[in-house]
Amino acid sequence: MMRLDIDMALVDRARWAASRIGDGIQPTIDAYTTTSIERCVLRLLGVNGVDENDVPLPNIIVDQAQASGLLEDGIAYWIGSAMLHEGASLPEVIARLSSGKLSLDKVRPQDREGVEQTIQHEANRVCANITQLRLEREQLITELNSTVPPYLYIIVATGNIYEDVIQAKAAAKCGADIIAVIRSTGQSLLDYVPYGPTTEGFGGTYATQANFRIMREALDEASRECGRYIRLVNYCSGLCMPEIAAMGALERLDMMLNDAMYGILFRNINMLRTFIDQHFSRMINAYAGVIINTGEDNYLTTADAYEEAHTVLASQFINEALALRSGLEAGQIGLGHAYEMDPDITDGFLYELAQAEMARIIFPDAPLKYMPPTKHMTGNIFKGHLMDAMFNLAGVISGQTIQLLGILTEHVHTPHLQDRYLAIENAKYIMNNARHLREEISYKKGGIMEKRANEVLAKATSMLEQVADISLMSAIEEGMFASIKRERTGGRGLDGVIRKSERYYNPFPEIFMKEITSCNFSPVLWGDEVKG
Amino acid sequence: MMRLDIDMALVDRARWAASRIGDGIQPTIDAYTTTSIERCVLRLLGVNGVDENDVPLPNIIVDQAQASGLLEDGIAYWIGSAMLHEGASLPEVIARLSSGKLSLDKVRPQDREGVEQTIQHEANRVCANITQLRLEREQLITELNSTVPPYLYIIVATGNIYEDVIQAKAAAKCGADIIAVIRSTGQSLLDYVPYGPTTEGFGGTYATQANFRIMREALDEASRECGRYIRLVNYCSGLCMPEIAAMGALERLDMMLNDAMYGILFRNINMLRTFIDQHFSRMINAYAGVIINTGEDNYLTTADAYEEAHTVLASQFINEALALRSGLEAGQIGLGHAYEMDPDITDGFLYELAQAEMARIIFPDAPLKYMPPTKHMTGNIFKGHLMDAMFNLAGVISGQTIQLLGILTEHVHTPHLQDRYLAIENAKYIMNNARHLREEISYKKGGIMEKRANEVLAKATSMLEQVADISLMSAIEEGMFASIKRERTGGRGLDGVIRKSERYYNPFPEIFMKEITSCNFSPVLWGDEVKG
Amino acid sequence: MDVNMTRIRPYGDTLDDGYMQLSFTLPVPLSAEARKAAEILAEKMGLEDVKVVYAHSIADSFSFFVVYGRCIHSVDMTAIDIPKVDADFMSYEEINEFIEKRIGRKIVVVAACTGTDAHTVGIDAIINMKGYRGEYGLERYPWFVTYNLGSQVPNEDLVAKAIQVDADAILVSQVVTQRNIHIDNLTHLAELVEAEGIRDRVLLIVGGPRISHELAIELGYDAGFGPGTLPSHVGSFIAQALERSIRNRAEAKGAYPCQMNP
Amino acid sequence: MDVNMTRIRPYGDTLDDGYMQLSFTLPVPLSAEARKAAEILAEKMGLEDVKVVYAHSIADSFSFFVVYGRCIHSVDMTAIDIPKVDADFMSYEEINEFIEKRIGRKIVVVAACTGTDAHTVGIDAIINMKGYRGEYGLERYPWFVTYNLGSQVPNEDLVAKAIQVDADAILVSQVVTQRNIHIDNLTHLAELVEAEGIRDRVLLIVGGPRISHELAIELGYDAGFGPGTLPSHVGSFIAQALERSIRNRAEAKGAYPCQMNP
Ligand code: B12
Ligand code: B12
Ligand SMILES: Cc1ncc(COP(=O)(O)O)c(C=O)c1O
Ligand SMILES: Cc1ncc(COP(=O)(O)O)c(C=O)c1O
Repeated sequence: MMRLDIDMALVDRARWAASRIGDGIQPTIDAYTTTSIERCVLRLLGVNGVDENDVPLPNIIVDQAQASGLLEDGIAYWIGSAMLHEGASLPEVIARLSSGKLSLDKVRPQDREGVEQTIQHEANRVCANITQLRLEREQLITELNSTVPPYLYIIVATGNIYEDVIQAKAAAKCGADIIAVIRSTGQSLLDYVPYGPTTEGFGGTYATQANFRIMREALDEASRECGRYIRLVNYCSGLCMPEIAAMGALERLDMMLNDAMYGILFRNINMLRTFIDQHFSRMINAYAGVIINTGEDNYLTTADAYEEAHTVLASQFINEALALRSGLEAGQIGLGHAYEMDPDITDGFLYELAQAEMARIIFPDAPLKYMPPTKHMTGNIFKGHLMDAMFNLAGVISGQTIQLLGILTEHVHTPHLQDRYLAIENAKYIMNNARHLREEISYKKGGIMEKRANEVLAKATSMLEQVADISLMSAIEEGMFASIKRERTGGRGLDGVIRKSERYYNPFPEIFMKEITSCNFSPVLWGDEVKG
Repeated sequence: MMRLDIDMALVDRARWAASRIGDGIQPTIDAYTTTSIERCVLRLLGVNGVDENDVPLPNIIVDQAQASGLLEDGIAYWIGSAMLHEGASLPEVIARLSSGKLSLDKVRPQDREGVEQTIQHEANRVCANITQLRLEREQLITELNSTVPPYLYIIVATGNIYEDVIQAKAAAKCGADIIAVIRSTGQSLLDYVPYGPTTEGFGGTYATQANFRIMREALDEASRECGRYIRLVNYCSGLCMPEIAAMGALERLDMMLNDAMYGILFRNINMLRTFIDQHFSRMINAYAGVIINTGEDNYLTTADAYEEAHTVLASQFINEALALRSGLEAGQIGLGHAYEMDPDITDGFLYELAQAEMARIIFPDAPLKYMPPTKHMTGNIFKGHLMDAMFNLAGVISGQTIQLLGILTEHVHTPHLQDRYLAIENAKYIMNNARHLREEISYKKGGIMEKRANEVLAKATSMLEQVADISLMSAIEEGMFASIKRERTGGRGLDGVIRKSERYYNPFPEIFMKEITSCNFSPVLWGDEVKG
Repeated sequence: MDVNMTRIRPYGDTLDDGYMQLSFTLPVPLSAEARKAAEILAEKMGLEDVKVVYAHSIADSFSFFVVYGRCIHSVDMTAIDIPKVDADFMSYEEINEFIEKRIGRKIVVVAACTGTDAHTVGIDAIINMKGYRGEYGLERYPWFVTYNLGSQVPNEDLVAKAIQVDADAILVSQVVTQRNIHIDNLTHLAELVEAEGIRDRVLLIVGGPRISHELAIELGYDAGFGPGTLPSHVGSFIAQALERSIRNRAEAKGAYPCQMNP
Repeated sequence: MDVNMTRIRPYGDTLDDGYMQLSFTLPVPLSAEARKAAEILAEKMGLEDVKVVYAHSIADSFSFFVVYGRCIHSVDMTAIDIPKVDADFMSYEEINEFIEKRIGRKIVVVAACTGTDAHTVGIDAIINMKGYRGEYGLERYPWFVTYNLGSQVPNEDLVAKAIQVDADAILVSQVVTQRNIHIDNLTHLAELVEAEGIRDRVLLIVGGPRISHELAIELGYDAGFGPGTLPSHVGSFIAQALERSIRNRAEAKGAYPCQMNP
């Protein structure tokens, strides 16, 4: 029996419109590459490190290649050529490029077939590595995971990776299932990924491969101590989406904040750049068995959650359509939504619950990620704690998968140790005390909630159909999302978008998509309990 | 449609058993009077004040009468005789008795009919007074009341009536609908009522007529300022039940804690004394349009709320049966229950909600009084605040009438000003945010809640049938309530129980019951909103 | 209630009882000694009758405490003298009328959230059409011309814009306050304005959840606005302050006519 | 984490940052001055970087505040030396065996909630059959004989009962602590026991939610038990303390044989 009577014909229409939106943008995505994708290819092939000015080697090599007009062929093509040309192994070529002994513009372009053969081999090795890590995760999950959803997701944000480790382990011991290391302010606008362990982030900690590794190790330790697999999350977002996806794949991150439009709308990153980058980054996530978390909550930090609820739903449909096109399984698409209505709305809890139930019904296999109240949190930590409790109640009643815990000091500071403890205590108390309420209640036919859900659905559907008609990029130009207008040629990062040449070569999409679309890929994302 | 499918045949059986219990005890009640009833008669007739040793005049006169063996005839008979004998007015006789110029044992017993005529007249005047106050309340309610239930009930307990006034007014301004002045520890065991305004209570403030008046005046003022009729509650309990009922009637209190068995079980007051006193005190409450609050929550402060839930229900049935026998309308019988389960029970919220819904269904017209978590409150004020929120949610979902607000510092101290503000904020937020959830949801047939409710009902029914078979007093002797055994001749106050003589006279029961049972008595207890 | 304003103390349930609630975490495992440490700490802060009412171990190496006690300190309210925004609050209509009649031209304001701060909701609430809590933003006022530059704007750009459009007021929003970044950023902005030599021509106004007028004055601003500010509050201040400064400048002109015609 | 035990400070999210949370009410109407007063008060308590993050008017004449700040005080944990209940905790079986083997006779205890206190749940948890948190109460122990007198028992009655049954231990519970009534009542009980000349024959034990062993010792008791006490804790202490005192008395006898046969 359906918990809320949702108009499924409308759902089909909305999904169809989203699919048309995806089809509309896909040819454009396929026609281009970006500097960040090419840097990512380098990273996957083993390029790492920084020069004496702390400039990452992938940037140095790709910038040179771009300056020499080589990038349209794909960096892989030129690396392959260099290997053949120099008769050297990949590590050797990388070493020579890194030390400046070799420059790609000095390399003679080689026969495409030969290049493919050479690089393919290397790419397969890297991919086998990633598969190995995925299997490692799956084994740990099968071995350890024993809690039931909603999974408790908690953030750490000290700016110092070593302090973060202390906070993260403490949170795990208190009962957190998922740890997100919040990223330093402004990193999304950097067109490179910082290097090495960092201790001086601002409002968050830099996303670096070393930091990923340090935290993953700490959480593996915590997982064993707690007898629960503790998941690690970071931000696969901003100008370096693909590279961060690669870093995550190589360091066994479990989830990634990764939204198709967030960068465009909220960080003023060029739309072309974003659409191209998100596609490739999502292929990596798909292949690595990573769950993505989309960022629909962001709409509600500026817009009113009651009035603009349909934009969240519309964005969920678009994120789903694009994610499927990158090979993500339904179970990997952690669509976002948020509990952000003004707490003083009469029956506000009913509207929130309606929205949450609706998302659950429309995206039955998605590990929905539910974001807590933030905007209406004030310095009244006591009322804030109650708002978080009602959010937790809505989460357990509507059967959310990932519950990002609200923190009573949301208005005040990034969470202190005790704030996190109280947040976890809150969630555990509420979710245990009302554990099976979901199975116990049903909603009134034609009641407040059903009406509300169908209204939101109808609005989202007509919005999606409009977007499909004029194309996604035009819709964004017209300010149809979050009332924010972005020009096609505006925003940061357009200079990193390059039209592919005929001989463009990148070995990874093929490998990723082959494995993904073959039946034997279906990553173990949670333990058995989720189904139960 | 019934919200929970409760076995109504069992409900009928339980109610029938409770009625048999009432019938069993009633002849005993009718055969006796008590010193406190006679003191109450004196108070109603206008005797007030204390002697130089602070001994209240009603006590002095009744003690003398008892010593002289006059009490079996009823103090009214002797007062009447004195009036006739002395040829004096009631005030004169009182003045002479008070000043010691007249002693009742010196009075010659007069013809019963003459006495009746004389006293009847005076009694009618007093009763007209009380009726007047009742109408005054009804008018204020009609004029002012505009909130909807659950009504927010808050306690003040400074020990000083003047501080209490500050706290009570502040609470009213924050949104409280009902103010209870908690009584000083140990007052229930005093066999007299203290006199005058008091400032030195302990864990609460003495219940005196002056204190009643001071607080009622303050709340009338607050009512006007807030545009809401603010109700006043005190304790009609302990060795002076009838007198306090009279004081409340004369000072326009709106509610009274008044339980048929509380004194026996929890204060070790003699059972005969208690049953007799509760009956007369309830007649006064009925006539004054006062809502009584029974004390079933007390069972759960010592017993486990999950295991002993049926004892609460059983007691509710008994309190109802006895209350109806005193002329209380269903709408005046504020049966108590409580949210006292261990917060760490899985699905505890479902069990609490089942209990609350069950009470609502079984006693559809009772203004149920719902007591908050107390026993499992710890010094963790943050978790405590959440427990209170879940209690508030259960209250609004199950449609309780009177919600005694939980306080986050329950484990720590009697409420501070800010604790009360936070408690009211908590209730207002939850109840507004989930205002119509009650109408929106229904419960699973044969689900956890329905099963639980019917189990509790079945246990209560069989308990009541057992009690009815052996009689209430024997059941108490056998420890069937709260696992506490009390002997028929044990406990305090048996020395104040007197078998009535043939010529026993008390004008009030007849007046009260006549008016009550006539159709035109149906006090306005709430505004129109309650029905809605 | 007979409150002595020179010795205000916290109120629990009786005047001057001093009751307050504390919560904090100590980086030590929970033990009787840790509890005692919590008690001693509260005593050092000037609490009497300290009750550690809750103690809970967090992850074995931290201990969380909830504490109640009576504070022995008091505050002399009569000695508190803090600067207040110098304006009579007017309504939308009144503000427009005031500007029309007393200034006679449109007021130009530039606004931004500067530095690394990307929290635009606050400044948007003041500036944008849509406004806040049912009130229109300044953009909607016929007698205001507004430029809202958005988020993460360099202070330099904001000042340049102000010069370019000859702004009467610069409005800056600062929400992130970690490690006092807002203080640094606001100081930097004030210095820039000074360096550009436009300080006497513009009103310098700051707002944000942790901003007080007192802080703004300390930092050399003309006004500071905290949580709950409405567009009309800001509009009233700008109109009145501008009128005052125009008047002052005119008077100054009158006083030194020779300077005007050298 | 490199914690300096001689200078423990509160922990927010970095070692020694000193962060703590306060809430309190001032008996003044809400105003900018009242906010400032809250800030000053927190500063007087030794907080730096004080943030008044929430201020709310209660009934026009009170103001409620939530405050965060960094505490400058620290505590020397190495200097804390508080008395601890001197016993190795044993299980039900171990306690019974201990008494059987080392004392060889049943231990007699009398218990009550004395004075005006009517909160029996705590003492019942320790004494009654049913026990607490899955543990039996002392009544259930074959090697204990218990008398639980219930609530609101006059101290005199408790002591009289102890003498009458020749008790080895007196257990008193105190829950209500308003105006320190428990201190008065416990002092009174200790004096009575002294006056009756049985102090050296009985263990005097107190418990309750606000009782610490430290406080108990100060008041002249042998032990104090706080929240979360289990019957076996108390049983262990009584058995071991009694065994010690019997041994001491025996040794004392041995040491002064002449005194025994004067
Ligand atoms: C919405 C929000 C966001 C949105 C912002 C969207 C947007 N376009 O603004 C998003 C999701 C992008 C975001 C991101 C981040 N945020 Co943020 N965010 C919030 C949140 C939830 C609400 C802020 C808000 O909109 N308030 C509502 C407005 C109306 O209130 P206001 O700003 O106080 O404005 C009023 C007054 O102050 C005044 N006012 C404000 N400005 C001005 C200016 C003038 C001239 C005048 C006159 C008046 C005025 O008038 C307004 C109306 O009354 C707060 C938490 C909270 N509940 O407060 C955290 C919060 C502000 N964020 C925080 C942080 C740390 C971040 C991040 C750095 C986290 C990260 N590492 O990724 C990022 C990066 C952002 C950045 N670079 O600055 C912290 C700041 C901690 C601190 N004190 O330093 C907070 C407190 C959350 C937390 N507890 O960690 N955030
Ligand atoms: C249940 C209860 C009642 C019940 C008591 C029933 C009963 N038969 O005991 C009733 C409803 C009757 C009641 C009444 C009152 N109560 Co009351 N009550 C409570 C409540 C909710 C729980 C107490 C409890 O049972 N705790 C559970 C037990 C197991 O814990 P415990 O007592 O700490 O015991 C453990 C340890 O301390 C230790 N221990 C305890 N005693 C002993 C003794 C020995 C020898 C040993 C070794 C160990 C030991 O072992 C136990 C197990 O671990 C508390 C609030 C709260 N949540 O704490 C208020 C509370 C204690 N009550 C309070 C008050 C003020 C009253 C009244 C005075 C109110 C009034 N004016 O009417 C009355 C009068 C009672 C009186 N004369 O004493 C206040 C006390 C404030 C203070 N600190 O002074 C409290 C804190 C509530 C409040 N915030 O106002 N109460
Ligand atoms: C999808 C996504 N990416 C990134 C971020 C973080 O912001 P920034 O762009 O500052 O890293 C968010 C914020 O919530 C997000 O939702
Ligand atoms: C019916 C009833 N009377 C009285 C009281 C108060 O206790 P006391 O007997 O100490 O006045 C209660 C306590 O909750 C109660 O429920």
